[in-house]
Amino acid sequence: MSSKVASMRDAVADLVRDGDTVAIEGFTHLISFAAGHEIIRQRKRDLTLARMTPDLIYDQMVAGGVARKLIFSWLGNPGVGGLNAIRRVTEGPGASLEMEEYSHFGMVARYTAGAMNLPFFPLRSYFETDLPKVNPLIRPIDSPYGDGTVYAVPPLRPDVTVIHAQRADAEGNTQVWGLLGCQKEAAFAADRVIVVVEELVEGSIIRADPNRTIVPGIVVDAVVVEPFGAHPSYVQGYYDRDNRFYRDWDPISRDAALTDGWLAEWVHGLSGRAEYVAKLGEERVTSLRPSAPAPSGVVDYGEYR
Amino acid sequence: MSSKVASMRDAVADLVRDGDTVAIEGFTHLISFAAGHEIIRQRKRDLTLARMTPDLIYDQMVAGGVARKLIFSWLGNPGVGGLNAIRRVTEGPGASLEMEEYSHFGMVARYTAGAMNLPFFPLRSYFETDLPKVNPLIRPIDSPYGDGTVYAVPPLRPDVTVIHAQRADAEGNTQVWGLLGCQKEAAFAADRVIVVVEELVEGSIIRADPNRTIVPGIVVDAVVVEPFGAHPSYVQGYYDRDNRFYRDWDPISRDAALTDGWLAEWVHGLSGRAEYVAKLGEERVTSLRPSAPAPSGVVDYGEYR
Amino acid sequence: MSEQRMPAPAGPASASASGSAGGFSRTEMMIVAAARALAGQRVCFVGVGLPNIAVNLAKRTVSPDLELVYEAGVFGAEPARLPLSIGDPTIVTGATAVTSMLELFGYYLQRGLIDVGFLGAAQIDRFGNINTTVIGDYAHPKTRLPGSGGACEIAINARQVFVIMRQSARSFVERIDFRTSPGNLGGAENAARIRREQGWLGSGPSVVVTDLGVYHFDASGEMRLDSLHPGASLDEVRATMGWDPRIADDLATTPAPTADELRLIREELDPDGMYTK
Amino acid sequence: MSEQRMPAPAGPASASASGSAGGFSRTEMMIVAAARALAGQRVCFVGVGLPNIAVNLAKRTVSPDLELVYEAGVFGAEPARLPLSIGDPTIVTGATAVTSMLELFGYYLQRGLIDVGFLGAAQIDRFGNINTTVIGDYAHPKTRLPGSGGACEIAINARQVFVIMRQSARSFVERIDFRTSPGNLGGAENAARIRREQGWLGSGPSVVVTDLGVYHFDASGEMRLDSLHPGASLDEVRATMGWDPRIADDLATTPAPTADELRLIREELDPDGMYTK
Repeated sequence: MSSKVASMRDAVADLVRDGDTVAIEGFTHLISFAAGHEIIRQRKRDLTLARMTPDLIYDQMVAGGVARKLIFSWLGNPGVGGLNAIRRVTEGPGASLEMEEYSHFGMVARYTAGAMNLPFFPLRSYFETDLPKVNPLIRPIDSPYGDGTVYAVPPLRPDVTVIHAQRADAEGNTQVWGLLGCQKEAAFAADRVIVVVEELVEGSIIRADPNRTIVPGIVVDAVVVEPFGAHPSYVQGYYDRDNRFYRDWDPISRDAALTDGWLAEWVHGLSGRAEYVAKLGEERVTSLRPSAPAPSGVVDYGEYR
Repeated sequence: MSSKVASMRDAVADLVRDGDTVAIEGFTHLISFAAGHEIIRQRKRDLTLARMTPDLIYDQMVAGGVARKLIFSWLGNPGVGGLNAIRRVTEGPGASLEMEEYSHFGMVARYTAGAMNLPFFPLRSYFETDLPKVNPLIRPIDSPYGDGTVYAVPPLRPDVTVIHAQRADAEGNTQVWGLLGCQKEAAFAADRVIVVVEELVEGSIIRADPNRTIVPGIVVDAVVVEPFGAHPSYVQGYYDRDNRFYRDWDPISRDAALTDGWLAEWVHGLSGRAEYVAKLGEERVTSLRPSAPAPSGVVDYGEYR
Repeated sequence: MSEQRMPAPAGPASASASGSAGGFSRTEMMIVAAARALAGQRVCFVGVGLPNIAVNLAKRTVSPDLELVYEAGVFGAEPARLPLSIGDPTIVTGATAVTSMLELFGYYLQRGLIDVGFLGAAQIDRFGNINTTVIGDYAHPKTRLPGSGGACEIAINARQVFVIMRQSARSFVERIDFRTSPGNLGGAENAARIRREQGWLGSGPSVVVTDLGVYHFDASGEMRLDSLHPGASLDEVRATMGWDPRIADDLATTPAPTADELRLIREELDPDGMYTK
Repeated sequence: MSEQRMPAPAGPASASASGSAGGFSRTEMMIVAAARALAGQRVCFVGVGLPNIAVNLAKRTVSPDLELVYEAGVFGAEPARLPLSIGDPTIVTGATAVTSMLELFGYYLQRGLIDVGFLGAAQIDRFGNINTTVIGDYAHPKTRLPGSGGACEIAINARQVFVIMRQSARSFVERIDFRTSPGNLGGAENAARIRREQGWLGSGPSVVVTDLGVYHFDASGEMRLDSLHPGASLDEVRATMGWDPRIADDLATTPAPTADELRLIREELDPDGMYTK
């Protein structure tokens, strides 16, 4: 089986196409800012961006001009405020960005229906809310057992899903610990999958703990090794969430010119993530390392011959 | 938080009631024969027994007279043959055991609907098969997106689910590695849950690797510590499947008198699992240990203060 | 958004607030009152923002056995610090269980295992219906808010819903601009019928804690002021609500924050004042 | 159930079976032919019984990169021994991924990631429709068989279905007693339409390997004998089928098992003869 290891530049160039529906998933944890920046850098256009929480990465991508539409369930900078670049193109009469909105469970259910090749997924949300009125894809469905009505959401099948993970082998067998979000569902739902990892490991490391594998190589098209590729998001056991960055983004993103300047300096002005990390500086990087290790312990699978 | 640790005798006496729907789950792995034997020993009656694969444990329980009905998806002794005690009460004009039959995915979907409090779960199985004709609970449902019909199964909500696991803490926070089957879904779907473990561990062991937890104590009513409680089924890393037992059961179970004799000797004649293990003998037990350890490796969650 | 600190109040409030030391802000009072409302609760779903600090304070005071559930997929979190976001590595390390969000929303929340869902809101009406989606018209909003996140499903499936929010004429409104999360709908009778018919496991909104007081819901399903915070007046309450509020006959005064509560907020949970300034 | 061993055949079969040593049983021939059919396949869903040994033989011979998927929740199994059951600790240790059965059936099988589903059967008809549920009437069966297990969903969702079973007048029948797993239904045209309309990702049955020969499906969706095993005759084939079988114009003779294939079966995979005796 051949290696799928690729550079971020090649993976994005080969696998992300103008007009695609792209999901860079990861719920606060493991958000691939490195992939988002590369998509901006390569000036992809007319993308439909799907994410439960668009977060700063989609604020930057919308500011970078790659997006036509957002599919989401919570639009904000958690604990800080709004996503200001997105607000500029969604508020008032000049709103230009198309929006398709769900709740968190609705988005998870959409990915799950995609991952399971189901025509819909049922859930108890939405009844007596205004969400189905503004999103005609949220539809009522009667239980075939005569016990009432629930709502359904349709499958979400991204053209490309990007997930970040602690580690994978060269075939793309991928392991994650800490928050899992809906990364597994988003990956299985997609046509093409890019996995970005902190560390490339031997297959034997993966196979020593098969219960830890969340995505098998069979659904993965490219493995990109990009340490610190999730910053300012975080990677459990590797680095902390850079809350300072999340706070600093607020005043930058409130001003279109400052935002453009930031993109020029930190995205277009850099060749990739390695330069980004160098520019961030040793001190900042070091300050985000965990204060101490917290080892999982070992379990024994046993040899059975 | 108080300890839920109980003896098998007390757990079964308190939590399993005549007429209950009982699911002893575990797909080949982690089947709680100890709980099944205690239910026979306490002469529970009129149980509806749910399991994907009834396996020897339900053959024994049916022979022991505890069952009124089976809910299942595959009825056999894998690689050996049929379940003969069950065949005696399901074949021919004198069939007395009620049967409700699904496919594997249908059973998993039923537990999942129960675990998610959904009125139904959709799946692509059953179309153009005879299963919906003989099980009216398998019903067609139209996609609300106009793209065809799938089938639905109703939630399965056992009164009691019993799962076996490698380890839990005294509150019932339970960890499993190796085959997971549908134990998580069966536990979350149930009203009452008994967890049987090889080892009782401190909460700190559980919390060192939270991604390994499959069932939280909040849904668990009793924790029973019963080493070797899954024999002749197996526990990954602890002991092997006793294939000899599975083969030996075939001739025993073909003869009603031999079957009764076996139950008298190995169930009614013993006070519990400790005596069963002693009677099995040191040599048999030792022969089932893994030939060598196969450690998972350690991952680091990191301290974040 | 910095708030004026007020001196510890004189009179009954001060008497009951034993150990209250020096002044406290209205935001601090709100957080403390919300935390206290969690006494006796077992499993709490923690929302982003003010609920996050209130629930973490409760776990350190009135409810040490509280199981914190984060929608990110954590059950039994033991955060060593107060996270800025509700997804943070500190809620994972040392937690009891980490699951996919499918399982968290399906097997925990929709299954009915959450005793209290703790939400913030941008707009609320007298029946506890909540808007966190838009101010103004949906297609061309005046203000685009975050949207539901998990709020819609928490409102439907958590056994009880607690709300924490500052009150103002713009937030406590006669008619919310968008119903993101159902409360008591048009009244208790209607809400109870729909919850029963739909098989919802939740019983809807239970407590609303603001910077001025604590509300519960009366038999008609409408919000009723049961406790006024020290330093707040009924005139202030009326001036910051879009309807004429129901007020309990035996209106209480909220006991002021204790020294320990204030120390936990200021020194341990929010030393940078992200939540309280 | 022990079978008579036959001498290595003379003639063309023998010529092509280079390395074939001594005799082999019809069951061994069937397992070997089934394993060879997996050449070039990537992801195989392994059924209980004969499929289990055939797939494990393929991985050791024609298809070393084959990813073995077990419905118990294993992707990329590397079993160190041949398990008696399809759930066994040896399929877990060293595997690529272990998942819940919900995910295995939902995210892998129903999602269309399985190239070949390998099934056994008690009854099959000319269109590859399969019965593993009952012989006789469902309510009062003459013989109660295991039922679907995962077979129904494998038949619907795997890209192709391979079947391995001994043939007899009782198993190759004009009309199966119960349709557990759909094949080409009443014919290829009908089956293709239903598969398209229903959004099924599978294209149905592809290969049937018996103790007498190897069948594929022709344009009408009916089974056609393409290769006869050495030592088997067309008379035997006809005597063990409930319909008049279609036979390829260029009917081949199956190359006999090689010495290596026989050694793997006898010494490594099935030393106790659980599958072959």
